[in-house]
Amino acid sequence: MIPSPIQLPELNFGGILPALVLCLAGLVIMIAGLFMKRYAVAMSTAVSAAAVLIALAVNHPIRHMSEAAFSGLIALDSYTWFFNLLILLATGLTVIISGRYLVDDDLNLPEYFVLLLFASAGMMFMVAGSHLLMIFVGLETLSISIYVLSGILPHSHKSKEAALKYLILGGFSSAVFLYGAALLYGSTGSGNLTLITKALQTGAPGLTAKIGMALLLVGFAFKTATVPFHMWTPDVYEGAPTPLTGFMSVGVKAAAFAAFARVFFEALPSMQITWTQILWIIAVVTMILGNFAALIQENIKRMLAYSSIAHAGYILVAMVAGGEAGAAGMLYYLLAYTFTNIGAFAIVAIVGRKGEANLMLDDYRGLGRSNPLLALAMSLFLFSLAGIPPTAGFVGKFTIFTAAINSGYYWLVIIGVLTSAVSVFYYFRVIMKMYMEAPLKQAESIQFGAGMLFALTISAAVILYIGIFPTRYLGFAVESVKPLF
Amino acid sequence: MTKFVWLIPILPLIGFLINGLFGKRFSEKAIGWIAAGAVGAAFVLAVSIFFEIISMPAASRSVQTIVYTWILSGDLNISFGFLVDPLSMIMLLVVSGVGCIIHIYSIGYMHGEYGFRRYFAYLNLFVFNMLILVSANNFLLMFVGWEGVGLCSYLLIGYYYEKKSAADAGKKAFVVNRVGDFGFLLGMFLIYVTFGSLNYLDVFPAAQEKLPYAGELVTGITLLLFLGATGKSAQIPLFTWLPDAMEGPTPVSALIHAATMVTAGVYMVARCSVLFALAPASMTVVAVIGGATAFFAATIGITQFDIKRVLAYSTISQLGYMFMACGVGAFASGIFHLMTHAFFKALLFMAAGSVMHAMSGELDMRKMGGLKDKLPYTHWTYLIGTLAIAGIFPFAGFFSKDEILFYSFERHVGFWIIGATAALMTSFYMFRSVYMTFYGRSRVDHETAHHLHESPFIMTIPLMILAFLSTVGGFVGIPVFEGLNRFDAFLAPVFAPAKQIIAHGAHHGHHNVTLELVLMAVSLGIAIVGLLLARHLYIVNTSVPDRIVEEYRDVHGLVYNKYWIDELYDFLFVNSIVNFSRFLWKRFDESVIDGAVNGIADLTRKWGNRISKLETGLVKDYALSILIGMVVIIGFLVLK
Amino acid sequence: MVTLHHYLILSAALFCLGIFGVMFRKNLIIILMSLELMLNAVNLTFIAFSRYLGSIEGQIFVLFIMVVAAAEVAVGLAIAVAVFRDRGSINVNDINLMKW
Amino acid sequence: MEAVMFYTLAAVSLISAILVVSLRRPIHNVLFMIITMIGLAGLFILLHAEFIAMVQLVVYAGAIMVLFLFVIMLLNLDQLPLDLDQRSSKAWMGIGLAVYLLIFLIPVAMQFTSIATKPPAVPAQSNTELLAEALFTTYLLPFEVASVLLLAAMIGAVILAGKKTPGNVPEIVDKRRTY
Amino acid sequence: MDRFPYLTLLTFIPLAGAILLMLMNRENKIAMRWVALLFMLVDFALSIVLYFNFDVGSAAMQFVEKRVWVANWGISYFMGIDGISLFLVLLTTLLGPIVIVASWNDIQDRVKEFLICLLFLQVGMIGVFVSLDLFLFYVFWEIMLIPMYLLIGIWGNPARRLYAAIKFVLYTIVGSLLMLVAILALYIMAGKSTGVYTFDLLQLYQFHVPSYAQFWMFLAFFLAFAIKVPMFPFHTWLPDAHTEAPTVGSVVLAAVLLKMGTYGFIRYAIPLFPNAALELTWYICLLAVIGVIYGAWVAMVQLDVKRLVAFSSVSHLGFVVLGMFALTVQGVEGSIIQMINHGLSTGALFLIVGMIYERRHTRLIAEFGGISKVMPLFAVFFMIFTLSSIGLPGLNGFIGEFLVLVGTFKVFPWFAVFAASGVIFAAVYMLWMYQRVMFGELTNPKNYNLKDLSAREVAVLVPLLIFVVWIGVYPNTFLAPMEPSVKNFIQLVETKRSAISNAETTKAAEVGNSGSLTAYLSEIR
Repeated sequence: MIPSPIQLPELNFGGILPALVLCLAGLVIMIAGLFMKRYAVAMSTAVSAAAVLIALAVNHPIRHMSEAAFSGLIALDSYTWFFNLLILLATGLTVIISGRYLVDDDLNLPEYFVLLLFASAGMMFMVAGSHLLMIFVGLETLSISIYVLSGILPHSHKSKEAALKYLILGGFSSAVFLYGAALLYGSTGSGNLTLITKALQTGAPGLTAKIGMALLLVGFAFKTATVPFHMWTPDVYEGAPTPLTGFMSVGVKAAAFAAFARVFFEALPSMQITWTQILWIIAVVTMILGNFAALIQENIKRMLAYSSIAHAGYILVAMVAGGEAGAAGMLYYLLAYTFTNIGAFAIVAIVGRKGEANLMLDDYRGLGRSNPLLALAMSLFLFSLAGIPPTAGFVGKFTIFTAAINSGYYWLVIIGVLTSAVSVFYYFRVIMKMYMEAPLKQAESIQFGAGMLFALTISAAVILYIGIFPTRYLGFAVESVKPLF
Repeated sequence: MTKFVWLIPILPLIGFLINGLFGKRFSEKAIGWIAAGAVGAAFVLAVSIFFEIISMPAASRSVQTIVYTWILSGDLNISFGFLVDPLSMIMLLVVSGVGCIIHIYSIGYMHGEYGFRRYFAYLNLFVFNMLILVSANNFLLMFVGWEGVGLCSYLLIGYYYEKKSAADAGKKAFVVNRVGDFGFLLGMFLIYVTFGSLNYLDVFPAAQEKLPYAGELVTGITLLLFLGATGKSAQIPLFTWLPDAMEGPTPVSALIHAATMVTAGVYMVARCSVLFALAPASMTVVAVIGGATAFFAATIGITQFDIKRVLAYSTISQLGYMFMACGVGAFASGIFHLMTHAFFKALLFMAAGSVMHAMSGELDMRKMGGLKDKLPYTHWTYLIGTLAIAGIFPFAGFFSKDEILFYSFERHVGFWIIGATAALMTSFYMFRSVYMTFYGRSRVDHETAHHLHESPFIMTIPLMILAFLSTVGGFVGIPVFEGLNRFDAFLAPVFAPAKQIIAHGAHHGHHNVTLELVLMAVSLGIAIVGLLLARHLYIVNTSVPDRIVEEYRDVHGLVYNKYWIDELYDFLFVNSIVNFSRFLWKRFDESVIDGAVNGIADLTRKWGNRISKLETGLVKDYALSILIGMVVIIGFLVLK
Repeated sequence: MVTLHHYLILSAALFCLGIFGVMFRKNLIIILMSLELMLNAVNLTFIAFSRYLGSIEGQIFVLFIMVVAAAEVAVGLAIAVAVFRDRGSINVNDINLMKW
Repeated sequence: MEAVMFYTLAAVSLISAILVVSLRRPIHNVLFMIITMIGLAGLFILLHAEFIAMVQLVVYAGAIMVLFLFVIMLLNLDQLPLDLDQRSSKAWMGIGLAVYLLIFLIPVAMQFTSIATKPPAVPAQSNTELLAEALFTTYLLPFEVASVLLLAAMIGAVILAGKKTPGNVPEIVDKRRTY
Repeated sequence: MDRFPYLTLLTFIPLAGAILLMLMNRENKIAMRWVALLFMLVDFALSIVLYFNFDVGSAAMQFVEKRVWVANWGISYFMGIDGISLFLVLLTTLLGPIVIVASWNDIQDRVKEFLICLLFLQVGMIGVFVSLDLFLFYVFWEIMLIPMYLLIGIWGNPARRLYAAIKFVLYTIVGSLLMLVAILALYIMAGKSTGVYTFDLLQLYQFHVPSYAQFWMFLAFFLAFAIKVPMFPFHTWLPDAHTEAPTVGSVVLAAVLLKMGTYGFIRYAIPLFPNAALELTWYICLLAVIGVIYGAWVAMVQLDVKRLVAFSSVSHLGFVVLGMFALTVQGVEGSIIQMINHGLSTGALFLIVGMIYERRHTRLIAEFGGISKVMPLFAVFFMIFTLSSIGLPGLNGFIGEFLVLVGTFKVFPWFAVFAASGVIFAAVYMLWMYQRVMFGELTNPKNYNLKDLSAREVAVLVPLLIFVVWIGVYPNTFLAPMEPSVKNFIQLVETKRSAISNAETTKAAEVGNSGSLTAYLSEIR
């Protein structure tokens, strides 16, 4: 018999243009990289940066779209737009920082950028995905690239080790994730979020669906590095090249949270009570554990790793709070956190210098004298992380706690503020090192390129600006979470 | 004229400011005369106002002048104002007059001292505060003066601040006074809460209807106020500071610790006569305390050898007299004695100062004797002073003291006995000091002996003036014969209400002339006995005192060491509080509270350490933790 | 009569065996294999469901899982090689430079 | 008939899976892994997923496992000492948990005894066609993205395995000071 | 809002200065000092202008500026002052130039950062006093923390500065974070019940929090403020912070930062949660009284002048809190006056200690003795400020203490009695310290040739001296403007309290025991 001709569904490439641009740029770099030896990194930096700019441009129209493209596999809406924006900003900054970083360490690795771009493309598919399959594929694209990237430093044992650990655990968790997807698929008959919602609307959700949900939750919790699925974080963050660590701590987290929120708010509202209970506990444990463990860290990358775990905890508070307020809080927090943390890691990269030689807190002694500018910027980022006004970090925490109290989670908030009081200790400890302690070795002023300076300035400026005039960006956040409800 | 009363205190203040701010480049003379002039001017003004007052009808001899509203908060309205009435008038005269004289004396006495300017600045400041104290029209302003004089006495006692004893004495004076002020303050609060005002003219007239006779409230108020008085006037239990206060320059002792400041308490009690009259219990307390102080101070006075300390204790005991007078309701007599005492005690102190001056700072009477020829003026003036204080007719002390004794007899014979005994001792130890200092054979060592010299006129003339006053001062208030007692009559309008309340409260016998005459004779006799006794022991056979001391070693020791009151207080209050505070600081503040705080911090860090030790670096453990989390969640869902 | 739950139980068992492997072995290669085993278990679940739901979606899932599995294995083995070069061992318990 | 097939295949794959995780020599593990795969492929066929079964054989049993073998040979890991983690209490704990997980998952499976015991009729179209159609219409996008994924993996493999790291191992410093 | 934006300028002029300084060359110390001084002076001048345009008669907020800030949450940029905050603002601006001059020679290291910190601190402090929006308030409240932390940590004395700095920060931040929770809770609660979500203080005044909720919220606020004040059990950060901080650090800390807490009580804690406040009044007053005596006693046995003054602060602020919670006109006015007094005299004392520290580099009392021989002028100033701090009548301290005590006596006689005993101990420890430092023989050879005060130092002290005397002699200048606001404040508290407790007739039982206040207040009016 003659097979009936396949007719393609109408494909809205406009919606995935940002991702496409990045992939394309990736290919260009890959090919060009083969022929270029000397300026490969510079070239790749330039191309990637350009790609990011273009992607930002083509991302804009998505804000006002509201459709399920590619036969309902991805959703093009303001939510997608917001996270694309976030991811692109993170990628852009990371690209700039990485360029300098690779040059300093004279690593001639155009592939680094290729993978970086692929990773962020993957993220975009992940956040846009409105089908478990799509989310999974995006997730894996992202993960595979990151596994490789974290192991990319040729001369570093730690880098390899990081890659190894990340890969094993990542594989483990994605297996779990898939099992959850399977169960959910089994109990609802589809992997499409909207269909899942429909299927679950009728009657109480069955055990299978719940278990499926739980396993998905584990999968996401792993990617967002929340306790007890966080164990990989400090090691991988420490081992991976610093700019990438920054990228992981914001980009991957953001993407994971985006998908997390989309799946749970959009597809599983019928089980909200259940997963709220679980997340409540996870949030508490995460906030406490992250902050406490960060207290005693001597390696700044590890410290920031634990702090990022803690921050994941705060974002979970937002998810627990739920509702538009909570989701919006999460988005705003992620926005603030992106700039803050990338900035912080940029400085870690600068101070780390060749071969990441200076990662200990004691290497920051006397920075206030030798490099006042760096110290100032670092303090700003740390204040933002600690949530001290008038920085974006403060507004972020403020939104989240407001949302939580609005939903009546007083204890969660109290634990939150107390743990962030703890966090003040270790953030201020760095400031103490920078300004109040004499340097151990001869402190020379560190040279860092215009690119770094640019990245730092941008981050700092944004932190202050959206910290003092948050209205507009809160507006964005609120507007962007509309599609979820 | 009365509306310029505010100038009286202000003039010394101006003097203080001039000397204090610009005095650096002035000569000693200039400084001295500016200071003295300021006070003198005040005195002149006071006198002129006095004449204006007495020209008024007796009823309306109370003029209030309000300069400005000082504190205005809610219903609390306290003005910076003055009240001129017979009582404050007398105080003004005494303070400014005696003050002026002592200023002049000081010019000579302090000649060449380090910090001459500082001295006069303080002295002016003191006079300012004292005048404020006596002329204020409300309790709070009086309190200002009250604390002010306390401050000045602190500063002047500690004038030789490099001497530790002096500095200590100053602090002691201030702190003990503060204890008294604490009572005064609380008394004020009670008054304010009851009357809604602190102004005399609002409080006293309203007292009778606002406060029930012998009620708890009024008793409380008066006792608290009296606590303040005991502090300022060195009565039991707060008298310990006055003897130490002798560390200050002698004129200071004369002015502050004899003539004026220490009498502030008496003034205050007299001022509140109405309130006290309403609280018989308090009256009794005042009388008893006064009598007791008079007695005990006298006993101590007997044993002392430091001439100034003898005078100090006599001051305390005289103050006791005054309080006893107030306590038995003879406020006028109290004030009368206050005035006369101001004269002769200032005189005595300054004479003693002159002796000191001559003896190049020597104070121990055992190292004196036979000075009468070397220091004629000093000798005579001192002798007059002694006669006055001993109460020999016709010197000032005689009248005032006998009036007090008479009234106390009327109140209760016990008071009279105490008073009389005290009088005996007073005349004894005063003459003892006279004999030991001026008579008998000289016990002066040589080098002091050969530049032994009479003081300059600038010092002796003030002595003479005061001697004159203590001679004739008594005649303004001749008791016994009604009408002759001008002083009483002048003060009558002030104390009338109190008198009437007392009369109305306890029955009060009519004025018994014969009794009074008898008592006079008796006390005169007592005084003479004291004189003779002293003469016998310190001129005729001088060995006796030592033998007595031998006999009653322990008794003498007890008395000589002022009954170990100081040591007792140190043990009871000072040390215990200091030790307890140290305990609080080290054990509580640093161990308990800070311990808790740091403990929490350490605990947090410890847990941080523990938690991060979970991060073993073994990938399998990480997988395990994921598994645990997973199983727990699923178990939770399945088993729920 | 074989029904869905037989397959599910089987896949669950396989999945747990995979976990067993991850927990019980120290050899990186074998741990990777165990991961593969877990993925296969998932595949079985998907296929079974797609059969009993009569929807093709499950099989699509499986296809992609296989792709991903392949990719992961490739990268994983590459890492294994690299690590072996570094340390001369692929015993995951030897690989704990970073801890605490 | 079907039951027989099922139980045999299930037994085969299960037993060989057990051997995979418990045997000591990597070579054996790989071989038994392959057998597991084959068993699963059989089950897939039982479930009318012929195409998947084929892919399972070709990709998994073929390519991937060969890759494993290749690496094992390359690093000649075959003479490794026994790498069972018996001595670690944590390992046993993990196993216990795995068992618990199984115990928890069984009731989940049991949910489906009641519903859908009877599978729907096998559709007329061949499994492969359906799959192909779905893959090229509905699931086009992930299909494309998968290519990116594979590309990334490829590059990664090249970078990681390809680049030689110098022999001199920088000594490992662990600066640690309690504040 | 078309009026001249006094408060905005007042608040942000120092910020402008800081920014200008950032652009300056760090080598050029003198110039930077002059710039900082200039900006501080301008700020002070502006505040004087403000004072003269202040309408004494009215209880309303004045110089109000209100603009929408974060519309989404009803956060507004809302500033205004009344009689209560007026003088605190003036005090702050007065101290601005003084600290700059005081630190002229003291600080030589990293002058640029130092001045910037001071200016930032100024911004934060003024901001706290003038903001009428809870969010804005909180922002300023937290901002202050950082410059102070740096001041202590960088320029403090090497021994324990790090410890002191972090202790200061953590102590404060724990309190203020819990306060944040309470603020949010209040915001949500008010929003839910009224439908208007706002942080506008004046609107929240109108909202009646149910008393069960009040209790917890008040506790949170109380903790934050009590730590800042600091009240008795929460005071241990103070001695460390004071002792380790550089001179001007302690000056600002004592003079202004501590007032944040007490001001917070008046402006926020009490009026927002009157019922809870009045239920707890007794306990709080107890703590205050304990603080008064405890501070005095512990101060008495200190060996380090600065520590002594620090503990004396604990004692003085006990008075402030006591008067405030007495909720009588005299009490509240007294406590406000006392805040200013404490700012002036304790600030001055820290300056004085600093001056002698500059000369001798020690603060141990034992090291000194007989100083007044070599430094007579210094002795005079020291004496005057000592006296003002022990509340000698005629100087500022007395007015404050007297009013507080009178005000308290009406409500809690016994507390007043015990607090009054603190007056005695104040005399003891201050005079004892003065005596040990200034009097006695000049034994320690290091002290033989100390320089007396320089013109600069006199210039630093004289302004404070003027106010010390002024308040003492003519307090009405300060009492009159605050009277309406204070009355208004008490009115508000009382009416609101009764309104709520009436509304909650069921809860009448619990609220009853604090109902007796009505009697006291009626007695006052």
